[in-house]
Amino acid sequence: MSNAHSADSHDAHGHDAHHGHGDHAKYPFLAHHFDTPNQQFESGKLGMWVFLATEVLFFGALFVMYAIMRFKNPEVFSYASNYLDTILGGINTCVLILSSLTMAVGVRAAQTNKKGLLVTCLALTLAGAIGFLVIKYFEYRHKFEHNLKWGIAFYQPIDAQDAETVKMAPKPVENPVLAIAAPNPSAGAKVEPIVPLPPVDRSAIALPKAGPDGVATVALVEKAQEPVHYKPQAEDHLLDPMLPPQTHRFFAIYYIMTGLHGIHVLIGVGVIAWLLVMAMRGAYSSDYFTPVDLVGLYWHVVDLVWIFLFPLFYLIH
Amino acid sequence: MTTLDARPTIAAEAPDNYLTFRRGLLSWLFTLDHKRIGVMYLFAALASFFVGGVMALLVRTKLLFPGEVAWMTADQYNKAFTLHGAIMVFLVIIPSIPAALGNFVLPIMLGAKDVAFPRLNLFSFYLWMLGAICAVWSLIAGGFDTGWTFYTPYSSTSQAGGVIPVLVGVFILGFSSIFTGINFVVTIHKLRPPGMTWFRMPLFLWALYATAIIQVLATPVLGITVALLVIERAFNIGIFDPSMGGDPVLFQHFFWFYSHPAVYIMILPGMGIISEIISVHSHRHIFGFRFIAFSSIAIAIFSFLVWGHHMFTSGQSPLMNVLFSAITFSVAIPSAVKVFNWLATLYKGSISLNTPMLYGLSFIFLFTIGGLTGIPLAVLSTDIHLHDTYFVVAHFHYVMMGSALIAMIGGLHHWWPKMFGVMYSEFWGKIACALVFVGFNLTFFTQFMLGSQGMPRRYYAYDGTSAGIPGYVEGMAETFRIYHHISTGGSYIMALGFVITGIYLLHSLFAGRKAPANPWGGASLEWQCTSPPPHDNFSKTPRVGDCYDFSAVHWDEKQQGYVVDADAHASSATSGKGH
Amino acid sequence: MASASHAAHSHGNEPHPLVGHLVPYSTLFATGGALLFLTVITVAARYIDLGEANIYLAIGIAVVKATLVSLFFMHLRWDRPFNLMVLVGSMLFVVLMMVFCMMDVGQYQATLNKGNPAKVQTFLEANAPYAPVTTKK
Amino acid sequence: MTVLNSITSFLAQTAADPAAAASTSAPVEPTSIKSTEFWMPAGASNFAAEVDWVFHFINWINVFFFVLVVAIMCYFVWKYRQKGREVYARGPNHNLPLELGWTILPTIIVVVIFFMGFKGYVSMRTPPADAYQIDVTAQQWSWQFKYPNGATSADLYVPAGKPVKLVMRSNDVLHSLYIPDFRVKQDVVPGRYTTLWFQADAATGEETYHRLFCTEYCGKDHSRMNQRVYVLGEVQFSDWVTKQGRWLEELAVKNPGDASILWKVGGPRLYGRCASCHTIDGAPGTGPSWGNYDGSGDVWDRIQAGAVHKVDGGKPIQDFIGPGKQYETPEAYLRASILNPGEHVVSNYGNVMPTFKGQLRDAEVDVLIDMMKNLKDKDGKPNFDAKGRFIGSMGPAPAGSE
Repeated sequence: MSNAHSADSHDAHGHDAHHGHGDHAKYPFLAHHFDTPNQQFESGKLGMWVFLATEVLFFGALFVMYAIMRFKNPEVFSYASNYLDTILGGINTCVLILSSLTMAVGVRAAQTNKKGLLVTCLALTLAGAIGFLVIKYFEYRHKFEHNLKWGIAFYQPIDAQDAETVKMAPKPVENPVLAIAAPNPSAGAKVEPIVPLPPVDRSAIALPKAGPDGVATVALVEKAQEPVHYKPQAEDHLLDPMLPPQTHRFFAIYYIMTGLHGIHVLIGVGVIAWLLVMAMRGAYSSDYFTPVDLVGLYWHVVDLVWIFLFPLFYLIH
Repeated sequence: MTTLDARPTIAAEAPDNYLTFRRGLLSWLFTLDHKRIGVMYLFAALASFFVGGVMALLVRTKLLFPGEVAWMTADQYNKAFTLHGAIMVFLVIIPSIPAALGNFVLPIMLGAKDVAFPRLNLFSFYLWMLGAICAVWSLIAGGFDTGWTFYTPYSSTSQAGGVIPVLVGVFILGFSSIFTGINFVVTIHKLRPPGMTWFRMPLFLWALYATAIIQVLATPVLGITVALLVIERAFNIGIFDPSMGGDPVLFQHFFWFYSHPAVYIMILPGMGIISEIISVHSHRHIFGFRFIAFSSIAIAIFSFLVWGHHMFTSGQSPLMNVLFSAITFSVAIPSAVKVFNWLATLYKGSISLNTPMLYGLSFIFLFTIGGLTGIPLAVLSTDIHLHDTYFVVAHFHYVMMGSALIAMIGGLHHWWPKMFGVMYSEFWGKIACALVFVGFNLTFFTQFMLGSQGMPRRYYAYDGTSAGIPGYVEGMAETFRIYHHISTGGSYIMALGFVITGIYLLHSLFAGRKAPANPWGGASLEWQCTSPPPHDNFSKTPRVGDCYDFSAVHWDEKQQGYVVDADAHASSATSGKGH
Repeated sequence: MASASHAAHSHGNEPHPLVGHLVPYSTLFATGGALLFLTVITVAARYIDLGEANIYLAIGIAVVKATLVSLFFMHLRWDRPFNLMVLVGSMLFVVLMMVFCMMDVGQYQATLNKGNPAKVQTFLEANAPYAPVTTKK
Repeated sequence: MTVLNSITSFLAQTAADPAAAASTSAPVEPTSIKSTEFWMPAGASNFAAEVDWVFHFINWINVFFFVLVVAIMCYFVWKYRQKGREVYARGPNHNLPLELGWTILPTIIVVVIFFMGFKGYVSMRTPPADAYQIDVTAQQWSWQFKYPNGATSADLYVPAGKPVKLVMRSNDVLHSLYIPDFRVKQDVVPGRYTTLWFQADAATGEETYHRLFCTEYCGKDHSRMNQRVYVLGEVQFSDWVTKQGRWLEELAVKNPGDASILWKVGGPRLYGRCASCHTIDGAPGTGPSWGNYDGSGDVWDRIQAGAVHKVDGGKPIQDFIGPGKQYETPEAYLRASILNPGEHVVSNYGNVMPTFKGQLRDAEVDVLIDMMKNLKDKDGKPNFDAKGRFIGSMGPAPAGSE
């Protein structure tokens, strides 16, 4: 394979040997350290692919994180994905796919000197990218309104009235702060019996089924796993009897992964806009369209990532 | 830097070289010339090396005293060793060889005019600068005491103010390293002139290629890991922090998935340099080219399969411990192969003990120790005892510093004449090398005994009885103090050696004898262009021969250097000898 | 330059690029259509109960879509094999990382805490003791 | 709890109690067990012998190869030193059999070595079913060892000749329990349990001890987080563990009517666990001193005064103490800040104190609170010295203080 390569770059040399530096005169876009347009194009393309490889690992690590979290709390994922809006997610998927398509068409337009078509395609792609972000914004806002957030915020009462509801009940007695019936030591004669470790603690240690803070009881886990078409109400998730522990971690990974993808879309908006301007200035032709091609590759990868994100978050049965 | 241009010698005899091609500070800051970028990387990395070294000396000096000292609290000590580790790893060792020496040498060795993406190259240098600035920022923000490994949950809860800044810095430095890697991969694939086949490429380039693969594939994972850690620390979302349901062992998996391969980002280019130095200075064809070349690639691939051996005691499951321990040994083999090949290269050579060669031989000595002491750490039952003790510290200093950094300095001496067109003082070079060698062994060999005797690493004090403070380890002074004293003494000797090196190298810049094009008698392409090289490396596409075939290299009294008979060299190579 | 020559032969009437490869419109739109169709399928599949199989089906469809995109939109079908190798190789490393991490977590999962983490529990006890989730220790 | 404090409080009690002093072993400072060889510390567990053997085996292989490489290197460098300037040196470019040889030979060696280590490791990871279980809790920066009968200690006491299994958890960050002489080490991970086991056959008695370290970096006082390991004979151990479980009760039983004995004798002993962060003489520390550190009096005075004791960045504590407020009494507040320190954090101090919920029994918390109340006697002389020893008037000699 490697030899195929070197061989190839050689015949590039050989092929253009007769008009060696002529290329630089003939092709103004040819950088000084490249011999032929093909070498330059191939280099750019390989560079982009290697960069995409880093992107794959960048997101890949997050997918690993996702897999492990879901593996640890399957009930959380199957429960919490009910809060995500499948319709909006589906629309977004289609938007991205279409913008990917227009991008691909745009590349062909550039290759075939169709300036008008190129500009149109880039504009459409740009529109798709922005549309995606707008829809995402509405999704996020809906969740924020209902405190479907990361970390502790997830457990905060949504409003004063909700706070009242959850405040009503007496605090559980095992809360140490309240168990303040302090036995007065001055009654020195009263000897506490030696307390053996509480049985639950012992069992927890003997067979490591439970962590330091106990486990979700089987019943609840099963309950949480069964919502076939169960649709929880986002606004009072705190009062939902089926809310499994550690649900906040689902939203943590959800915001991180979709957020990082969103950032990539944002970058895409930037570069595509730049392409659009350059294209209108007529910078690209069948001789020189490398930037369009490379941005195209980047944009398709953004699409690829979403193709995986969508089922993994929105389509959990 | 600009002062260089004032030097008459160069200006007179080499009207156009990359130093004099354009003048003024801006011509450096906005240069796209890989050589100038390499030089800027070099001096930046050396500056960071100085800072990291000072931190190391502070730490060692503290350890002269077994108990508490007034001038350095436990907190300051923790911050000092953390800073030392972070700077040395992220700012010095990782960029020094690929980004500094590699940037300078790779295109010339390859016979290319420049790297594939000069702008990207400059950009990655400024990313590096940004990362360095973040490190400074973190110091202003109160420093960071997490250890360079940033283990959660301590790193996500530590009171120190500089944790997030330094993590941001690491993130940025990661991308600087990624872009360098991309550049090298593409350059080596696409910019080889006719005749430069894969098996005529110098082994340094093979090493850089293997390194680039790791940089490209592993570094993104570090990026995402520190990003997650920043988020965890800022919003406490429960990815890594158990108090919110996270899993600290998972952080270690993510961290070491990058940081173990990163160890080879540090050592592989060093091995490449040593292959060059050993072969050139013993004026003898490298022995077993293909074995060395492929062992580099093998190491690069295996390095992704063994990260778990950093976690034998971390709560990783026994099954994975056994698995990782077994795979780890697969990395030992290629390293051993390289050492044997270097030895065989010496056989029947014509060895001249120049300063670079001295560093090369020290590398073999130190790397052998570093490699062999890795074995008890890869073996499960013994690692349980040795893990997180000074034994580990000694081991990775032998590999990271005794090997990677010594190779870097060796390479610096090897290519210094090429970079700046001047010769440094061989006399002082040998003295400094000897000091560094002796000092290094005094410093770190003692730490093997410290560790196997059970002294844990990252300990501010190792004997409390003298200090009379509750809690400190007791009754260990008699066991450990002597070792710590030898170690600290050695570190001072080593520091002296480095200071001398710095002095005579700087001196040579201004008053050094003009260097011939080929002072050592190398046969690879960089020795066939003038010293310093012209702005665009080669006026005409160079004729490529076997870069380890010295039959066409001859001594030239007039130049006080060697000359390569290009035609004879190219033809002797095409005559199918060797490989 | 197999690709360039290939380009030269197809669509001779159009100006063909100096480098790279031309993909006919038909291919592009066919790919786009297939992608949209598969999206509908995968959404539909969510509402059919296949138990364990659901996730594998979803991922399978995603993989098919990804292949389509990379082969036709990203020209990999006609591109240098090395670029394909770069993409596949990087994915292999992700798989490697996932396999090793999952194996480990799978081993020690039993010792992990599945209830409310300490901070959450404290917070709930203080601020929302009525929330059912507090009982799930 | 830190070592010297346990000792000093122990001395304080015996000094105050001749009977006890006579009854217990002479208060000599125990000495650590020294290493007898160059590489490894003294071996004192069932694993030591094998680990050492593997280590030395590898070591000698290493020495052999190292000497080989360096000798060959030096010899070549001398033999083939450059003579003259004409450089071209002919030599073999490669030699397949040779190269295969030195690829395969090391492979075989390391495979052998791997299996040796593997064997040892498996036995380390499989504790016998009948192992004596001790629960370990690690937190910044102290260890607590809890025995099946509820007894707790800061130093580790284990029965000789009996497999011991440590079940470990952490309250805050990563720690690692390491006993060099036993060749065992295991990280302590918050959010889950980790275990390790060993069997120490040679009893050390209470005169000598093995060292126990924290080897996972855990912050400021990482290097202070180490304790002693005492290996006691069967009988001695069971005596010790029973006494340890009941010491407070015994103290109360043996001194009916004199409640002050509890904080006079028991207080210093419990205070040992607080000593690494809270000084008692007003000197600065990781946490607010019990003593008078800002001119506003001892901890009890400050809380009584209410206004001067500020929490959560400036709120006076009196906002929280009093009928109908969060805490009915100051005692309640003190109790809460031991069991749930994060609730209100004293101004100018970080929220670093771990909870002692489940580690101190109610009675023990009360003793600590009483100690805080009685830092000074009625005429203002300090009752305790800087190390927490009781120096006030003991009154009638207390019985049963060890």
